[in-house]
Amino acid sequence: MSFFPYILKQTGRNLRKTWATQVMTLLTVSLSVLIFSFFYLIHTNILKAGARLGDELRLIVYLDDEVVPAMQEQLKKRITDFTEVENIVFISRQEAFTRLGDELGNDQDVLQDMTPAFLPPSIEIYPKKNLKTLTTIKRFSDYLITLPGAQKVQYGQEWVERFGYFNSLLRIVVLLSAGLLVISTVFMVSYTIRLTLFTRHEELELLRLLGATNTYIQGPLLMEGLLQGFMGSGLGLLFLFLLFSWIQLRFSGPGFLKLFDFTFFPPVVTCTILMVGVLLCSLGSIVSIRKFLRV
Amino acid sequence: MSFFPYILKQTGRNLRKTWATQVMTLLTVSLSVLIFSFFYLIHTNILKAGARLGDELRLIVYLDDEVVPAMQEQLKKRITDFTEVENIVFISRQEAFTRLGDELGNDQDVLQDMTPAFLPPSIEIYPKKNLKTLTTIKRFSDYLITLPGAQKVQYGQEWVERFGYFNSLLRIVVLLSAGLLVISTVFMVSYTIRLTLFTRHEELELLRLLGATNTYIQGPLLMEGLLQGFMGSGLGLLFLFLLFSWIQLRFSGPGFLKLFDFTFFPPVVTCTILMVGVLLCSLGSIVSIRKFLRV
Amino acid sequence: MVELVKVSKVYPPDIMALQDVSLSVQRGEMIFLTGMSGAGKTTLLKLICSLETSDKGHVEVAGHDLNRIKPVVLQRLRQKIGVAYQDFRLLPQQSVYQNVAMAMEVAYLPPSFIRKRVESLLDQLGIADKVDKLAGKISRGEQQRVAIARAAANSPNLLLADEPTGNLDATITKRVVALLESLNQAGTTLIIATHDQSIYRHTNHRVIHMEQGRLTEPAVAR
Amino acid sequence: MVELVKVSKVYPPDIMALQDVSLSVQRGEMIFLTGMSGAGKTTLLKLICSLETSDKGHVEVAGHDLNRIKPVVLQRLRQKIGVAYQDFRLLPQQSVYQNVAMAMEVAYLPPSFIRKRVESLLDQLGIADKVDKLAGKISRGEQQRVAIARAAANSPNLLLADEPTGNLDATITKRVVALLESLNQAGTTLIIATHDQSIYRHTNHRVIHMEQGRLTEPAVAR
Ligand SMILES: Nc1ncnc2c1ncn2[C@@H]1O[C@H](COP(=O)(O)OP(=O)(O)OP(=O)(O)O)[C@@H](O)[C@H]1O
Ligand SMILES: Nc1ncnc2c1ncn2[C@@H]1O[C@H](COP(=O)(O)OP(=O)(O)OP(=O)(O)O)[C@@H](O)[C@H]1O
Ligand SMILES: [Mg+2]
Ligand SMILES: [Mg+2]
Repeated sequence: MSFFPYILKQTGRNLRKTWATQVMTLLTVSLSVLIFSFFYLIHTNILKAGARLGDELRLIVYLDDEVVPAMQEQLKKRITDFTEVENIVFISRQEAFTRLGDELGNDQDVLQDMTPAFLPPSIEIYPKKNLKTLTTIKRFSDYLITLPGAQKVQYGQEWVERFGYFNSLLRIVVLLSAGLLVISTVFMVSYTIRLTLFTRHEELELLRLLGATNTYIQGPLLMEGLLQGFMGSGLGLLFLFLLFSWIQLRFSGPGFLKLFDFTFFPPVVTCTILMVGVLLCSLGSIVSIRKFLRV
Repeated sequence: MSFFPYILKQTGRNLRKTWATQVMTLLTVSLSVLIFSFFYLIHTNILKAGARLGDELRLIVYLDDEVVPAMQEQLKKRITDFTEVENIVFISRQEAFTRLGDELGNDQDVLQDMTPAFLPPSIEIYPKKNLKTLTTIKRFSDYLITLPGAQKVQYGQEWVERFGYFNSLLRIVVLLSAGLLVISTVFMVSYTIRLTLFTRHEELELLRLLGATNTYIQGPLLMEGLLQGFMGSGLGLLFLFLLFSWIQLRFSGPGFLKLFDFTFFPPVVTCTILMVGVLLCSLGSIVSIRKFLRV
Repeated sequence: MVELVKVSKVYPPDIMALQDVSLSVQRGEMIFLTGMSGAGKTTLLKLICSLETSDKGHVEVAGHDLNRIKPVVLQRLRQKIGVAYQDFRLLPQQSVYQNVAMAMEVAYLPPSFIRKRVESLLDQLGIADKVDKLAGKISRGEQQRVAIARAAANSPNLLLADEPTGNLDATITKRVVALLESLNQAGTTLIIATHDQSIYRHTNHRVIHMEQGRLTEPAVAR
Repeated sequence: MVELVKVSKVYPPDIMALQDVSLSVQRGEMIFLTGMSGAGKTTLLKLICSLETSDKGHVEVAGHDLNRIKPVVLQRLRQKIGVAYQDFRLLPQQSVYQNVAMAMEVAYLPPSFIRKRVESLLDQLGIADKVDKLAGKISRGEQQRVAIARAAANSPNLLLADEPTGNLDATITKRVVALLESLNQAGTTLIIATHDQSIYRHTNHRVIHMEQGRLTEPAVAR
């Protein structure tokens, strides 16, 4: 009889014989995958949200005097000397005044007796997306104050700082927990597989004594590892998707969606996670099996 | 010979005989405790940080006209009719003007030609700490606009909203992951204990056949569970403390500490976690043991 | 000491291991149980030490009805029934000493007494030099003697030995029989299931023969 | 078939299980290995099927030096050596059929052939009715026969039987001996370690006696 049907038959038999342990292992694997991918999902979404929030960041340089168009080019050059920026807008006294009027809305009448003169002209600078960390923004602001005629640089320091700290704290949390969880996943999977093998120690030993070839012994175990990895990861991802859908359904207030365009993994990432799960389990099997193959 | 020394002797012997499994169990327990307490620590610290940030929240009601002291009492009453507040401050035109001057700093000269008249008077309201959720703040703001003479209510809507969403998202993450982790902890601990007992199935069965009393069989196992729980939780908490110290050392910039007074659990909580760990493990042992005690 | 009245035992789904077995063993008796492989000898012994329960009939040991015995009483009773199982049931990861001592430790006997007793037993069975070896790392015949030593350790009132000499040569078989005889002299009731004709051929003890779950010779007193 | 030249085996730390054992077994021979419990019979058989390795000396089986054999060759060789272990080494959670069939499945024999072979063997040993029972749920003597059936299943060139009748009564012992004899007639080389005088007392095959790790009778051809 040929080799392949034997492997399949043997695998099927093993799965049936030890289904309780199999289910346990499956649950462990899927739980681990679920936990890990859950954090990974959160992490990617936070990165995206951070990018969005950063879009609205601008630095305002208040100036002594109106900038004449000739000067504008020179200032632009000096600014871009420091770093590439997304956009630079010059605001004159008049523009600032109009804007204040718009902001005051119904209160516009308080501006009635005013001339635009009391508001300083300014430059609004929208930095590039790569300029995200607090320190770089601070350094940029320190640089901007040295521009000729610059009075003051403002960028919502307090809130940006707060958000930045918050964001980086969150990232630390996510990364640390992901690290913890990868460790525990690998640990648990290899532990479980080792224990499974331990309970089947006698069978493997006997097969060895009966002169079974390595492929005969390893084949079914590897198949099992593959199946475990595939089904475990699949289940984990399925659970994650259900959890994700639930979160979306439960917390998709308009404000929430505005801030967080909470999305699932793209198919490529899903497949990668699946493959990694399969690989980890197979690897775990192989490593553990090797111990029993000293003929 | 009396009963107690036997139990201790037996426990010591078991621990020595099966030290590999014991170490595995210990690591599993401590990893679970570590993961859980890690999230719990983050969670408590975020709650605290949220409370701090909320401290600085204020609502500003811009008014048509200066409030005469007689009116102040009435307005205060109307405000506190809606909800208790921490503090209410009345800002006159003059005060607002002075403040703007302070804020402009070196640019003060732009105010030279101005009279305080162009700035509206306002009421600043510092809400109580329990008024934290966005919806309540919004409702409060909607109420404030109905005050006589109120022109506009402002409370840094955009940022407060953002921070609120962010905060609640984070809380969901922490809660969900804590949930996931409690499940996996309980699952893993009971699974590990069951497997440990499974490998010692023969011994327990034999003791039963030799007529050992229940206490003789259960005693050492219970002791083991207790020790495992104690040492596992202890180790987990120790790791957490090391991790915590590392984070504090690594990320304790002044801005960070300002926002997050990142603190460890108070001793009571530490003890509680330890106790719960011990309890869980003992319970796991007992439940699993019971299966082997059908005489 | 042992009373069986019309006892039947069915292993699910359909294996009639014992059929209407009635047997009475007096205190201090020594009887041999023989019969083909699969006749039901082990099953009979398992009923007596309540490792299995009967489906029909009455099993009484030392005055206790085993179908209605309380757990605590059963534990006490078992401490005074020594069993040398056919598959030994040793703990391979523990030392020979530990395996034998176990039977006495569950009765909370003092360690010094246990030490002496174990050494004397192992000596009588010729495996004194194996006392500190792991039970899984000695020869099969040596394991069998450890199993016998454990059964005899706690000076039981009733000793059940299931094929106690299957892995032993003639010389050691004689030592084992001598040990069992001496226990019997000291008052222990013995039931020995065996295939080894050499140990029961010339005996003046009662020999009971089983066939397909039934006793074929009437159980006469010696 | 089997060549041992001055073979010694020490179990750590200090147990001299075999000392300078030299033995030559011709193809088609049937020899009995006797000796006290602990003499080293099992150890000798373990060396031959390379379950243990010798510390000194030369072990050759079917032309292969076992100290220098490649894993792949050893696997092939093992498929053609049947061993009935003293402790059976059955898988209690699998059926009797599965236990016996295993020995042939590892050689990728066709299922229909396996079925026939298993049934014929179990029938010869009188346990045809236990074919679908779990190996852990039959009597000890039945288990022993399953172990023998598995050893004989793949029509081995060399069959090692370690105490094959320890749990069997006289009648069934005869059937087992008959089976072994018939295998020998068909060309299988047999080495049988046993305490049971009844199976070697009147034989005209070679009988080898061991004592404390040494062969005491010179190994003469029959
Ligand atoms: N746990 C079990 N489950 C099902 N059937 C069993 C079990 N144990 C034994 N049997 C069957 O019950 C019958 C009697 O078995 P028992 O072990 O009592 O025989 P025995 O006389 O001790 O035989 P041996 O001399 O081979 O040990 C046999 O047919 C056996 O297959
Ligand atoms: N795995 C082992 N580790 C250490 N010592 C062992 C091991 N197996 C056997 N021995 C020792 O080696 C010696 C020979 O053992 P072996 O099993 O070969 O004896 P045997 O002739 O088969 O005895 P029996 O008839 O009791 O089966 C004995 O003293 C035994 O205690
Ligand atoms: Mg039996
Ligand atoms: Mg042996």
